[in-house]
Amino acid sequence: MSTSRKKSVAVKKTPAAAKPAPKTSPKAPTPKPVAKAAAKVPAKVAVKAVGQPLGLEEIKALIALVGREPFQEFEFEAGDMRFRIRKDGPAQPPAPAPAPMMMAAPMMQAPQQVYQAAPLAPAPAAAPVPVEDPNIHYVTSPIVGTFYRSSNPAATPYASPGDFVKPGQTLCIIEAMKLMNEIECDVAGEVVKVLVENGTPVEYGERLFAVRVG
Amino acid sequence: MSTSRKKSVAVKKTPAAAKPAPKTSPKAPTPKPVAKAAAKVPAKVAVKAVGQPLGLEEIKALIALVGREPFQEFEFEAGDMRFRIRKDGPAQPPAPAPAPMMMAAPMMQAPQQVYQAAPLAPAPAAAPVPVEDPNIHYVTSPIVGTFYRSSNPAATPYASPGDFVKPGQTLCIIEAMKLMNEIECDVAGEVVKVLVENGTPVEYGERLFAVRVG
Amino acid sequence: MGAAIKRKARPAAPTAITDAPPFKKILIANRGEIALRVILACKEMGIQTVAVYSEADRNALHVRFADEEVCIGPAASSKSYLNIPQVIAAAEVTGAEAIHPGYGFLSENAHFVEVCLACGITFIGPSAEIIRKMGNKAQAKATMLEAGVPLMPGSDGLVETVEEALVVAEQIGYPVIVKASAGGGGRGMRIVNNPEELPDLYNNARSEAKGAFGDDSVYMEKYLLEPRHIEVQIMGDMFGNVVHLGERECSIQRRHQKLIEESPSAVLAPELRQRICDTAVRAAKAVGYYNAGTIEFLLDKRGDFFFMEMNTRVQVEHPVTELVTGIDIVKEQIRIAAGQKLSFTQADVVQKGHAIECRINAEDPFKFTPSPGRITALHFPGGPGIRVDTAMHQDAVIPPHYDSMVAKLIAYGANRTEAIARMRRALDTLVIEGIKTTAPLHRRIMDDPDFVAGTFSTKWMDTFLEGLKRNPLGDPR
Amino acid sequence: MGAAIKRKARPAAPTAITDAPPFKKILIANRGEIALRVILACKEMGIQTVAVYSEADRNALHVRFADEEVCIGPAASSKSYLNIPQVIAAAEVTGAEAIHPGYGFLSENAHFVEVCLACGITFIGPSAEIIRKMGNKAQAKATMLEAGVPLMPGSDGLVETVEEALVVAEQIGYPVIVKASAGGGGRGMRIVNNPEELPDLYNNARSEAKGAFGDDSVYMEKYLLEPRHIEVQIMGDMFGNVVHLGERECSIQRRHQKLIEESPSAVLAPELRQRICDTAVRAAKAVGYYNAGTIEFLLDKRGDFFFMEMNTRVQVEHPVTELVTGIDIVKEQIRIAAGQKLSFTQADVVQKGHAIECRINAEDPFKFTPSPGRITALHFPGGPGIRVDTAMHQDAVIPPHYDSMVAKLIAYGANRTEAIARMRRALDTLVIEGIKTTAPLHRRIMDDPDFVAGTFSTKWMDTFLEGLKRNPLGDPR
Repeated sequence: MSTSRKKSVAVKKTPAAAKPAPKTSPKAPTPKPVAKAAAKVPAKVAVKAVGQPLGLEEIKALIALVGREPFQEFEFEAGDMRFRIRKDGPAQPPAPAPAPMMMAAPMMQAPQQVYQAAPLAPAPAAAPVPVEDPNIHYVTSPIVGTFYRSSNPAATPYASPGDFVKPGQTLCIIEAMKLMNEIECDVAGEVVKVLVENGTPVEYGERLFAVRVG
Repeated sequence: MSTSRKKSVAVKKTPAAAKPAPKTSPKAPTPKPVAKAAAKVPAKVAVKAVGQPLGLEEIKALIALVGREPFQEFEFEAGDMRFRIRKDGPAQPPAPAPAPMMMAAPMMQAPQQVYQAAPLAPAPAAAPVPVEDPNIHYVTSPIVGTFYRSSNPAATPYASPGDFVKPGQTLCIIEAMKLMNEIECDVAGEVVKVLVENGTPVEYGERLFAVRVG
Repeated sequence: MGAAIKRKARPAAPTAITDAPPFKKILIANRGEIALRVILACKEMGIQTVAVYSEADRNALHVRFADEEVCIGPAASSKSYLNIPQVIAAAEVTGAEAIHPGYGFLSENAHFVEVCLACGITFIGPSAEIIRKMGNKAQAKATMLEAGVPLMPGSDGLVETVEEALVVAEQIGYPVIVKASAGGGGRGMRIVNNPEELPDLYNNARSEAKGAFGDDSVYMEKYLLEPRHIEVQIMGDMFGNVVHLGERECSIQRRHQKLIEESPSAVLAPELRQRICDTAVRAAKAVGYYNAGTIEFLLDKRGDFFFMEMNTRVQVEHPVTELVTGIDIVKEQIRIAAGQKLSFTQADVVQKGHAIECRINAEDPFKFTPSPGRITALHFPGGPGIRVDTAMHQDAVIPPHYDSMVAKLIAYGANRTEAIARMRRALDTLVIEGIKTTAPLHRRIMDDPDFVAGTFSTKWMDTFLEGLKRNPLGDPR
Repeated sequence: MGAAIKRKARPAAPTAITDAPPFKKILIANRGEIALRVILACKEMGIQTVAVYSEADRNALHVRFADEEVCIGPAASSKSYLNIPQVIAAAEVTGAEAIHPGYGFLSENAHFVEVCLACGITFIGPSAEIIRKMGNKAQAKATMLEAGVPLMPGSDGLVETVEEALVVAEQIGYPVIVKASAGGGGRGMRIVNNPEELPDLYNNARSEAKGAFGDDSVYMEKYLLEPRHIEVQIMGDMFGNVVHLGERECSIQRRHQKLIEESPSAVLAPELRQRICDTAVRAAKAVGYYNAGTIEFLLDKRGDFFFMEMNTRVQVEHPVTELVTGIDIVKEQIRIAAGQKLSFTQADVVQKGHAIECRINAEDPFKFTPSPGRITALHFPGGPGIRVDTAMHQDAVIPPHYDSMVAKLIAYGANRTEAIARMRRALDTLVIEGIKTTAPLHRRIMDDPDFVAGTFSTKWMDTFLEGLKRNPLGDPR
């Protein structure tokens, strides 16, 4: 679940007068966004090199190296050779961000956090939360639809990296059910990155823009 | 699995001339012996080697190295070789007794220790190993059968608490398949406790007598 | 970086073993075991699947096993699984041609069916018109009356005043039951034994109905003693063919929630079975029904049966029918929605053997308080005659937001005796730790002489639970 | 402190739903899925169970689900599961009246059967005499010849010299195969294509047989091209009744180890099926066979079939027969051993639908190297038409001491097409992490055009694996 969505994002519905671009079909396999991947396999470094078996001395060096590093798990594979190191123990410094509280009482009022099922192969228990820049705010999608950066293919994008934006300003359009939904910014700051390609589908809660607050 | 059986126990078969007592039915639910629970969560080091790209000395060097590092698990594979080391317990100061080496290679000679499956609901990882008196030796049953303390119901028990026993001395009889098997002591010392009631069934590896060695 | 709506890596295209799939891609607008059940059917047919999920279900199995996945909202059903625009948008962005609604959520929502139609998406189920007609109970009864289906003696439509209620009750004879027109799950429902208590109970029912459904219209009918809940599985295509797949016995209920279902019923003589099933087919034909549906009857001690309601979707308990007939109801639903004719005729439907389903809920087995939480140890029974429909897995967490059912345990045997024996040992070898479940309750029921004899009614559970209170025997497991 | 042989807490005595159980208590002299399978059968029949286990299996499911448990030795099979005095003593101290041997281990050990008899314990299987007669292959063939069962053209008993081998080979025609009399699993076996290579190969076979079985006697027979392995499930009681439960197709083998089994065979015309099954019944009657047994035939391209061997125990692949006939073979075994008549006649046996079993082994799916270890994540498929026979569970550890089979995945469908579709999706929704398994190999086979068409022989796997090497496509999953 997204932990960065601190504020709701306003949606204004406008008729689909100017359809920005033809809808594209879902993309071919793409890696999960960084945040997702990080949540599932934290603190794990996997090195995979085909065709380079190591000698004993090099393996020893690697082991010693990994021992000094704050890794939870280490995997190595090279040609026929493969190895993996994992450190389950809580030998880490405390995570900078507080762990999300899991609400277990079913009768409690309006639980904001929800039960989160573990994936079938759970990550090690002591996985540290990836460090995120506290000054970066992510504008996320409040709806499912197709993401467009401008009102029509010929128009200038609503927002590009380097632009300064303010609350209420339209950042993009998400088309759903033939309606063009303008997505407004909920903070003031500088657009650092556009995280979704024009014309691609987005799901609920997906990060759209990284904005440096200030 | 019993970890206390350090030596094999001699069995002498004698015909069932004097059946000591009528066979009793199995007992009502009893807790598992302590040793079983303890055996479930040891610090565990598993080495598996199939084929030998590295020499024994090199493997040993690797093991020693990994042992010094705060790893929980180490796996290695090269060509046909693959090995894995995992340390389940919390990263403790070195144990006073050397950790038993778990030989997992199916092809290796006479593996004494075996893979141990976890129960369905695994015990907490950091379950402390119960401290056992190092001077107490447990004589365990080498066979399945019915345990009798004496050669016939009227006779004096072979061994009782307070008795001093020596290697080769008969401690009890276990009846199996109509044969009376004399179970001999494998250490010298003082019988501290008889752990099984007369006339009850025992399984392989079950503790029969506690003997204070010396 | 990029869209989280992804196409997973797929193996090389398998050798075709069936005709061209009726759809290329289906979105499943549901969660839990039924979402997984539909995904399995699609996989068997070579159809791509899109899972939708709330933030609480990110690691759910229906998400893992679908080809694509779309997060459609936060945990609350109203903002995710019941959110029509989000579901439709998910179908649009993934290019799904059809939506399977499962049961619950949007499955009997006529408006949703209309939106699908407007957006060019096939709804896997009957038309909005049929759903609307059968969804309102008073209207459904009027339709059935016209079709000559026996109805419970009762009011001719709604009962709008206490005075009218008193007259109707005299006509049909006490005890009577007052029911909310829009009702379900026992809410807005009152049993009245005599004229004295009628006014208060009538008014209670109306105000409860108002609160629960925003609609305080009620009707009245005869209240049967020791009735059995017998329902008939119907399937129809768009060419007017309607067949039945035999009956299900669902009398083991608590507060109108089914706990155990069987097929066939232990008490129906062949002639009576034939009559009930034929009536169900007649009822379905009367409304031009197509796709899967269930007609529920109450059967009284004398063998009279009365129409209760029609469910215009796949039922939770459809597996018992699948096991005794060998017909895959979900796959047939998909074919029908694609405009194909029924793949079998009435003559092909043969009930063989006996199947029993126990709904395993994440609840205290005797107090029925919900027990969400993390599953710390899990083992589902296997071996001969056991089917498990579930989306649970080790370390899965049962969220508190949804239905408490975590698994359906279904036992099949050559006869009822073998099915019960298998259900007993399946329950004995079921391991679910970390949460409480109703499995121990089911185990007790399987041992009960009434259950074994097949002598029970819809009121039997109340008596049984009373008995358990008097003789709890601690934890029966 | 106290005896570890314990009686677990049991629920209140269940309401009897069957006749008195044929035995009060049975000991299962096996481990893994088959031990659990027998326990499930006993539970269904109201029979108490005793599990025996080695120190490596202390946390195994067959131990957990038995009523009593006895540790009988260390991990090595020779000191535990094959240790006859320990097994018998375990039956004695627990008061078990009968022993079910499962398959493998002591199941075809005639001496063990005699010891059981001497100790007053019922062995669930045929007599020691029958086992001995069918266990020695040369003797089994002589018996079958007498009964008029077609034998592979071959030597008349043992072939004791190279000179004799050359003469016999000329008589039956090349290619021929030299086989160890006590053999199995491909050891002591050589295919000879011409007289030139015969002397060396003959001698190799003998010395290998000597090394493997301590017995270097060999015989020779015709070597068939593209043969299919067809076997017939037999059941007989002690009153001379013998029936067949139809055939199984087991041609998908690697090094004589079956990987996939089906029932019925995709290629048998009804007339041929009838002829093979009748022959099997005749063969079984010829030795006065009782309990469950399997007669294995090789079927050549022209529809000629030849007796291979008889297995005098329940087979690994018995579930496919159970699914298509609805008969519980293990429960029937127990009834027969108790002296009951067969509970069904030949006319009651009807093959309906199609079943396929994939053996999931803890092995590298393409190199077949063993992969013991801990299972870190586990999900078995469910839903319609899927049966799973396994003793695996999350965090279970596959010990390196025993057979590598960790689960049997069995798919049932109305026809072979549906069974294959279900097996595909079952394999797609099977999750076993922490060890390698053969599931990806099975998934590949299910997609293969030859497999889908049903055109394969016992040599097909070799070709298929060669093809995979040339076109590995990386990890097929």
